[in-house]
Amino acid sequence: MAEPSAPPILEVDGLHSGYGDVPVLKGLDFAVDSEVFAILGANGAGKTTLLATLARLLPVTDGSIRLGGKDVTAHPASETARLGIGYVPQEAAIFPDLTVFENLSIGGMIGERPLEQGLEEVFETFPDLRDKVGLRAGDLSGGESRMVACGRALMQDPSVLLLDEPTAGLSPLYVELFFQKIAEIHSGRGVTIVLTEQNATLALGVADRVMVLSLGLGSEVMTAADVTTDRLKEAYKL
Amino acid sequence: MGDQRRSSIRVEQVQKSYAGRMVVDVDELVLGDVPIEGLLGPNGAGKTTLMRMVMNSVSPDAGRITLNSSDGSTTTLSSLPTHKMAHHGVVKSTQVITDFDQLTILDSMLLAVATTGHEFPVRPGAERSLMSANEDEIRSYLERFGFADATAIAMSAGEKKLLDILRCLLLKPSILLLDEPTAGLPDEVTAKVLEVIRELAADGTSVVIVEHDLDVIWELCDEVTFMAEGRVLMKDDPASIRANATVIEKYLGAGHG
Amino acid sequence: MSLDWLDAFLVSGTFGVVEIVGLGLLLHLQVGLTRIANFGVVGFWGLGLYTFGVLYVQVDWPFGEPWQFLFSALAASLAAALAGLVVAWLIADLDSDGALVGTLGFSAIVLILATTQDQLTGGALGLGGLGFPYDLGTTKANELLWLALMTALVGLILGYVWWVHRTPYGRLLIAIGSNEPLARSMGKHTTGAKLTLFAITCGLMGLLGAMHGVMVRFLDIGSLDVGITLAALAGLILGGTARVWGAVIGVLLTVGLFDIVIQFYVPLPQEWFTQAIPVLREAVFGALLVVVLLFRPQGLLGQMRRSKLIRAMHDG
Amino acid sequence: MDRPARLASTDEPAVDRDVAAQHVEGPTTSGHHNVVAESSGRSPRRPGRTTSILVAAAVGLVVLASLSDFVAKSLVIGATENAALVLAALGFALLYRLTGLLNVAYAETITLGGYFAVWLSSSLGWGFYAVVLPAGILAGLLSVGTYLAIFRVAKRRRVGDLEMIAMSFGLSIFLRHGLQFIFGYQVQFFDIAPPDTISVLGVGVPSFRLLALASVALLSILIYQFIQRTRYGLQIRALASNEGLAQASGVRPLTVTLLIWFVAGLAGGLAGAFYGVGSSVSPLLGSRQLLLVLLVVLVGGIWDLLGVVWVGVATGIALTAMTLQFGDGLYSSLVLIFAFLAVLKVRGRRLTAGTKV
Repeated sequence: MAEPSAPPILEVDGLHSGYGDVPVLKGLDFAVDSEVFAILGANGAGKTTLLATLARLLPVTDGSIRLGGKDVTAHPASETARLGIGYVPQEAAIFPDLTVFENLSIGGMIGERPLEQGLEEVFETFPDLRDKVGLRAGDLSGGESRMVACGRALMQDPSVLLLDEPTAGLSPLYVELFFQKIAEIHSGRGVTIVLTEQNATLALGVADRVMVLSLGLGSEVMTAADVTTDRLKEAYKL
Repeated sequence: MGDQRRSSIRVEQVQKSYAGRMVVDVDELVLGDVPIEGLLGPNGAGKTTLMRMVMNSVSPDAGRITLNSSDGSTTTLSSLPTHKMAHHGVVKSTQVITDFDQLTILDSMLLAVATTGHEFPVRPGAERSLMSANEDEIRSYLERFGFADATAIAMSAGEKKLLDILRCLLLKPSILLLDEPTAGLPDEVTAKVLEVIRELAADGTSVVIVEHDLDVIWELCDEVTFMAEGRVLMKDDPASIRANATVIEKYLGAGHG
Repeated sequence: MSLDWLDAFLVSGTFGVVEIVGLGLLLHLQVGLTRIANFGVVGFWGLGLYTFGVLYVQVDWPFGEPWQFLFSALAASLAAALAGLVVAWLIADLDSDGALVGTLGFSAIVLILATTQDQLTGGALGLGGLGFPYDLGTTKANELLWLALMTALVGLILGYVWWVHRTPYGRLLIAIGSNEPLARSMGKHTTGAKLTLFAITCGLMGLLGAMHGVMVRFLDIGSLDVGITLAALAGLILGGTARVWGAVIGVLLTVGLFDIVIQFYVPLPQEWFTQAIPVLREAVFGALLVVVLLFRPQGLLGQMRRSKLIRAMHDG
Repeated sequence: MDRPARLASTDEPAVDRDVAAQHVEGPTTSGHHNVVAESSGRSPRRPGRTTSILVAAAVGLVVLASLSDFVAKSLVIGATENAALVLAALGFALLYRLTGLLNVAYAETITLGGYFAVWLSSSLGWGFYAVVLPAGILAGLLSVGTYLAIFRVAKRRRVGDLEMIAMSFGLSIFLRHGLQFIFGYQVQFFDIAPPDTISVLGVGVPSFRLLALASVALLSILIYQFIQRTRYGLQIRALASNEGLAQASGVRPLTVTLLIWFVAGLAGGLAGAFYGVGSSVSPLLGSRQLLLVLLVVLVGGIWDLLGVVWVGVATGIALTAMTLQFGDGLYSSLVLIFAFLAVLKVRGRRLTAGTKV
């Protein structure tokens, strides 16, 4: 945990956002420190909207987003990426027409770190990618393309990694592998991780704290250890 | 539940896959045999794809979707062009909030009630007869939904959504498919919409509703079909669905039963 | 009757303005209401012009005027209507880019056919022998009457457009223009409506072309260049694509200003008229399109005014 | 060609993510098989395969050419006379792919490329090959200028698709007639020595046409390589493929967009210079070619950038073959327009669905 005086790594205040004039997020407040922070919620709760807004791809209609104390509410996505936000959307997370190497290179274009070093680190985390660099990313399997998407974000050397449903649609073995990798990325590199997940059990296995979203409003943030089935059922309206 | 015969949609052995992934795999499902039926399921359950296949905007890889009308006739839906769906009484609200940006609220409503004959390029007096034939109904809906000025163009997301539902009602559906009818609406408007849906169902229309606000599902539906991973897992009354261990597991993940 | 006071060029200039107003009005139905990008107006107009001219001159008609004119003009309109139907079918499912290429391609086809089929059309040399279906004694009188007839025809087109705005058919066209999938989901046969619209409006464009042929009495492939399309489009967009009077006001301010006011009332060196003025005219129209769309895309008259229309219809 | 798929589609409200995010696994027990299937099931397409097929086809054509005079003539004349078409289409396609704008004013970029070359050549007294590149660069800068002055402003003001096309149409005509003021009404010719004729496959070709063909081929390859191999080319493709994801990866859209307009203008300008040296430079130089460029891009773009190149080459050869056959170039254009329109009707980009019903 950071020192008491240091600002949280990511801080969200009264966040409102949506598509056009359709409001989706209706006032969210939370702060994330160096941890794995999971956002839970059923279909349509606004999880994807929240991450896209944090990545600055959707306009903020009200409220603010601060990254390490710096207000990034008005920054475009290309600038927040340079300030250390890595974003892996759930859909369209790779450039399908580009090769795996090119996908990773796109992420490696910002920052001072040499490309080779970044690639080496990505291959350390995802060894499967090493012999697939020449392939067209669109031809990869679901699990592999998810690895490419993650790898591309890691190439940016981010301080915060936003993962939107990182394991949706993957087979159970991949799911396990992915959560293991997520834990590794957090503990090994000190990257703060914010992920959304529909499946509460999976998320609780890796997260330090969780928040349940329902119809654009957030529940109180719960420490993973305190979460009970009843509290979850209530937040999910089940 | 009404005793009169209702129109229903029968889905048999319907399969659809995208890029090798099976998205919908339904053996048999009858939609609309109760007044209000809810379609529920977590992400990726295939609800939207199923609805689109019913409307024939997505074609299934295999299987049959048929409409059993209340008058006893049967129609294969997958051979109908989109614009003929409404002629057979199958109407669906739009999932994305959208509207005609040049048409006023009244225009939109008149468009819904106009029949093909009215829209022939040369027919004098069509507008007048169209208006006088439908004036009462249009006025009552306008009042009920709180549209103060029918000659304005719908502006806010809420207005557009309301108007969309209004258009669906004016098309006099025998089966109405609603995709998130209350998303983005203020509470008091939601209440009005639900009230109208109930009335419509009581009058003999079958309503099938996909909704993310589970409170609405529990409160409104006579029966709920629960889908996950493209399959229909169960069809039961809301209370049983709500208490079912599989449903909880699918929503929260294994271990939270 | 002596018409010596009247400048012959003023009559033909006014005829041109009235003609472009007619084309602009028809384009308004296509672009303004239904939002189908027709960049090949000259193709439909030109097909009408050439069909009329070729039939009128090359066919040995067994009957005299005005039947010779009426039959040829009817055939020209039908040919243009049929072409409109085919082009509309071609682009019905395509987006604006497809519509651009389809209509542009069609106008190129008309130009190529007019050039290559020279035993019929006279090709690059042109074809004479067209004339008025009546004779009042002097050319000037004949032209003046033809101008009056053209004005009456364009008046009828204006009336038709005005009427379309006030019918369920017009509402359907507007609905297609602003959200075709939604209209389709409401049980509207949108493709059918688009085909009908194109057949009617393109047929009328062909009729205007036939009228033009009588006035100029000569087929010239130079008239098949982009000028007609540009003039109709620039006028319509300046006036306002969504309004009935948009084409009228816009064309008067563009073509009217250039072809009548400047040509007649501004003292310019004579040698400018052959080269500089036509070039300047096109350049200004082009620039006008850019400036108007950038700063006032709805045109001088502004947005479509359904609310007032509706109120007038139903409260009164 | 698809418009860049917008990430987290800004213009669509929050929708159920059912379609793409499908959970497809069967019962848990089959999980292991799925992993195996995922990693080895699909064999990815080999990029080299298409190229080798095309090379084989080219070799076959050359063999055929040595046997048939007609084929030889079609190939040689088609390739040399319509080489610039490929260059023009490549630039246009690049712009279309990234910005989604069907820029009618591209015709005038081509024309201006021709005029810049004539102007530089006559005012500086340089030879044609010395002025080609500067002329292309000037055309590229002009292209960037029109983006900054007009299309960027229009995009920010949310001008609609149809209006965008009408604007580029207006700009095209403004430039075309503006050119007539600046450069006069006369057709201009390059001052080049009467060419020697070289025999290729038994067909006599003026030497400068062969040089032009070589230069166009080289430039097309260079531009293609720039897009495929360089860092900026990568950013261009990333932005074209998925604008949102590219931005979230740190790609700065303005820089890259300017680059695209420049490269597209460069290609157009070069094409114009080569068109010009092949015949003459006139205000209608570009607009005469525009329809063909549009059709090649729209039809070739159904596949990808390489598709544009191949459709361009094939169009050039088909045009010549038919001209030789019919004895009139206009008929071949007619046949081509019909053929392309038919392809568009069948495979063209559909109307964007404003509503998912």
